[in-house]
Amino acid sequence: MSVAIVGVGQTPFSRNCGVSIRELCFEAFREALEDLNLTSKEIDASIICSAPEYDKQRSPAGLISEYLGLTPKPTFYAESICSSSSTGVKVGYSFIKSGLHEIVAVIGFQKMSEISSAEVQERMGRGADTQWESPFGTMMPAGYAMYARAHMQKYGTTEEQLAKIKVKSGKYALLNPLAIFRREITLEECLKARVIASPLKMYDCCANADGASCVIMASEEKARKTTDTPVWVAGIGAASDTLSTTGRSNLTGLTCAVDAAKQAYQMAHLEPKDVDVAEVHDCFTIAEIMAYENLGFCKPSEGGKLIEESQTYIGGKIPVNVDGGLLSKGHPIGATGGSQIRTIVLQLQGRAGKTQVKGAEVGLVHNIGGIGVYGNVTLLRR
Amino acid sequence: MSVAIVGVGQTPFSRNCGVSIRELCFEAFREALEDLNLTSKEIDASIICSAPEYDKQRSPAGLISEYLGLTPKPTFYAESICSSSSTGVKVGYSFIKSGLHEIVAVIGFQKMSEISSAEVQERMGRGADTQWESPFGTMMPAGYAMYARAHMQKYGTTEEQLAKIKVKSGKYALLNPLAIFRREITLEECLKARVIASPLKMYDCCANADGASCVIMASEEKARKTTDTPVWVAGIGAASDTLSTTGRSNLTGLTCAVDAAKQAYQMAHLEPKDVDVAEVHDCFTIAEIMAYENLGFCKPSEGGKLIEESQTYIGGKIPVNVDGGLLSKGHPIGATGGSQIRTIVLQLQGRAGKTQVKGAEVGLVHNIGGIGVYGNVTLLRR
Amino acid sequence: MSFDKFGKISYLSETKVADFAKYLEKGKIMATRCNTCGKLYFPPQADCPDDLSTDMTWEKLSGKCKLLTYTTAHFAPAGFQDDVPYTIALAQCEEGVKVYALLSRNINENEICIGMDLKLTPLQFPNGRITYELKKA
Amino acid sequence: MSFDKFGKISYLSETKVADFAKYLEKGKIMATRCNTCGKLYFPPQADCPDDLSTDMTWEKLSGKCKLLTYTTAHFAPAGFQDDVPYTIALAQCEEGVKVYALLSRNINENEICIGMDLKLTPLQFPNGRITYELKKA
Ligand SMILES: [Zn+2]
Ligand SMILES: [Zn+2]
Repeated sequence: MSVAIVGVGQTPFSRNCGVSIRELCFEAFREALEDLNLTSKEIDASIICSAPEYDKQRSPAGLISEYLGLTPKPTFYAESICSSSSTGVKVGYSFIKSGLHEIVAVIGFQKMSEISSAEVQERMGRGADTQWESPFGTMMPAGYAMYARAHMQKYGTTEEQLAKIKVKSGKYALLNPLAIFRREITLEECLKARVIASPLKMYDCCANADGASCVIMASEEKARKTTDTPVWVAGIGAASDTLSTTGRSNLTGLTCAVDAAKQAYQMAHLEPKDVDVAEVHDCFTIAEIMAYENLGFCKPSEGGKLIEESQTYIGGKIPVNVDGGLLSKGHPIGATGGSQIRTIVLQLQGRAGKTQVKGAEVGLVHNIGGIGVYGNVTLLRR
Repeated sequence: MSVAIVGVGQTPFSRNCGVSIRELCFEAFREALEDLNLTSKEIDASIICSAPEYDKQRSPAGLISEYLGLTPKPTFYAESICSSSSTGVKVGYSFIKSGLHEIVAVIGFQKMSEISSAEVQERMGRGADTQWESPFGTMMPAGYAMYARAHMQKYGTTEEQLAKIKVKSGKYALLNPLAIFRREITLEECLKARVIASPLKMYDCCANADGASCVIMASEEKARKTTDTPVWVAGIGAASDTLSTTGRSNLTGLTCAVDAAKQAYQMAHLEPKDVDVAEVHDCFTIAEIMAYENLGFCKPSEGGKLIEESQTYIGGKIPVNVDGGLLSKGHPIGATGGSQIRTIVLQLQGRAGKTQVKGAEVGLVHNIGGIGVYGNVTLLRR
Repeated sequence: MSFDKFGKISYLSETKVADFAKYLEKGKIMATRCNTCGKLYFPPQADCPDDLSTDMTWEKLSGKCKLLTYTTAHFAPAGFQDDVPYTIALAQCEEGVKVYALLSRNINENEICIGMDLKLTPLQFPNGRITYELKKA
Repeated sequence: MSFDKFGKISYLSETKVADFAKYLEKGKIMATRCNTCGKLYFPPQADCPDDLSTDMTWEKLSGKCKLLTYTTAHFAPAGFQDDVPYTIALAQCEEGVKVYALLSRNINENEICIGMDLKLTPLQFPNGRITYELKKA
């Protein structure tokens, strides 16, 4: 029995949504159910995905499932920080495949605007090992910056190559009405921006955001009754790496992504060259370059060259993040994975508008939690 | 293909464990693997279960899975407050049943001693609807007290009957070396204790605690290779009720438990009378009385009579919480469900010592998150 | 106007139904009604899950209600400790919706009985914050 | 002795390896070694996942290490804002374990290069708190 994604939804990602988390989720849920032959009463279970402590509501699963009219169906909260909603999709897949449920809603959200950026980084810092690493003033940009430094040292990757990731991002974000930043950015602007954590500068980093996403999954039988354009889950991979930086053996790539990709390709009987369009977790520019290598779009060391040669633009070898990616869309932690999946689903359904990759049949989503702690790769097929 | 529980572990539940959360989890994990033909390297995935904000560590899944040596296997964090580890067991079941994984570790923990009891209640209060109910000074005892008041009004349940739940709890806790409170309590002591939230008094309420639990689940094939005494997951049910009190239609029982029980009995092809021993979520005495009714151990209205007649002692109609229950063991939120499952697994394996229910073949675990928000019922079979 | 003046302690400042607080300051306790299916929501909400509609109208509650259940808290979460004892109640409004609020301090604990008539009433704290409470009818 | 004196800001006060802080005050940076399998752990841990043993011995590190990677933070999380810029580093100890710490402020940013020799050294803050840092060898 195959498992399908039948509906996807997303709110605009913004700096200050001005609404409550349940209202935010409702908006994504409503888009996901649009045009489906499905009412909310037919949804068997929901999985609510986010990272805690950015807003005051604890245990939001009950709150949100009530507001969406999903009570008395079971619900719970799933978290793997930035990849929470990909984790939700994996659990949704197994709920359906195991026969426990037939239709599952995976709802991701984050409202980060209630607290300052330094407070957000403090919470993110406490997502590191609070005993041995947080006391040193850890934060997300610093973690990825250490990978960037090692990648530059070992492979000769340049700050210009990093900046070119952001230039691509800006170009496509211009066409994404849901993105926070919808403007093209020049290479020069990127290179002249202030340093956040060397060698990463302002435009090498994604922005905190408010937003929600929703993915509706269904068994093959239910999917066929619900929509004419189901998108099939072809492969799912998930792996972890140590939370501690000291536990890492590889400083120039994310082994959790390598492991997850291997599993997903194997399950789907697909190879990197079969992927027509991909969404990768570009929380920082270096993350996208490592993703190229970790997913097999190029060899290790050649990520910088791949963007240099514009091979990840539409028309290139493998179009990546043609919705603008996290760098321009914004990164509302729990909602991000669902947004990536939505982009690929729309691509495979031929509904991606100006950024449509023609004839896309196979899409990939690469969603990472923390600084390479939780790796998730999902392969979808038309 | 059947899914089994092959190993269970639990730390002592205590007021102040004095160790870090990963060290606490290690202890439960170690007991769970004892006597199994299994190394930690063979575990395919882990699910880390707790409720956030009681300690400073965010995203503990990565931290704990690293400390237990489970990296690079996938891990994530699952939460449904007090029923988090039952939720973990449900996800573990579906991971295995779906074919994604063969052996899964479900680890529940909570360290509540770092903050005061009023701070704990503040966090629990923010597990209610923070917009419309938390601003009124909500807390867990108040929520269950409102059910108690309605139950007393409608069915004539008495404070003496509530107290008798705690008297039973004390009797069995005396025999449980892992319980916080290991002493018998008289009916009089219970009735004379100070009021927390009328009509609930001190001994009607369970205590916050530190503790961890671990459940190792396996596919049928792997289970047979791992242990001679697998315990089978016969039925799993999960349901929700509204987070808001205003959304509730039933004030004398938890409909999420009724719904979850119905699913579990149906899946297992079992009836209430088939259950030989049960663990129910007695976070408050009234909760155990409602559980009797909601699980079908007696008719609605007759919960008070069932304890009055001592039918839930060993030797009675259906022995319930013969490990002392949450009321005497303590309630380290994320660890509680796993502890309940451990008790039933030991019963079905004939390893329950002085509290062994002779010939127990079928056991039930009833684990509730929040004030009747998340209902989980698991049926296990020898 | 934001929602952060509502309640003794506020945990949420932004919501589509922030106007509720504005009405409350003017002495009105408002619910919302879905213009699509006619369902009444209290606490008010901006969205109707039954038909996924967001087309709602504000509607005043009469305030007439009956006590469904209650508890008197003698222990309180951080931030509320100075208020004990206080009585939390759930009441049924004549319009069919339920309300969760504190019982007025003017009601003696021995007067309280399930089924009693109550009046849902706006309440202003000395510090300017606003809420509602359940008074004797 | 508890662990809450460790680091500029402490998020954790209780651990089985709290003695680490006691040793650190005496100028010693200690790892733990599993008596069952011989594996060395730094940061120290009280339990060995490889064999589920809890039988560990404290062992002093020489402090000799080499820089693996680093970053200079010009923006900081709440609580660390007054310290910017600071350089976070990962280094490889000669015993094989890695250490995560700040580079000493005495090292100029333009002197830093991956592979350089460093010395892991205890550091006491003026307020009595303790940590370790990476100095030029
Ligand atoms: Zn409606
Ligand atoms: Zn060892």
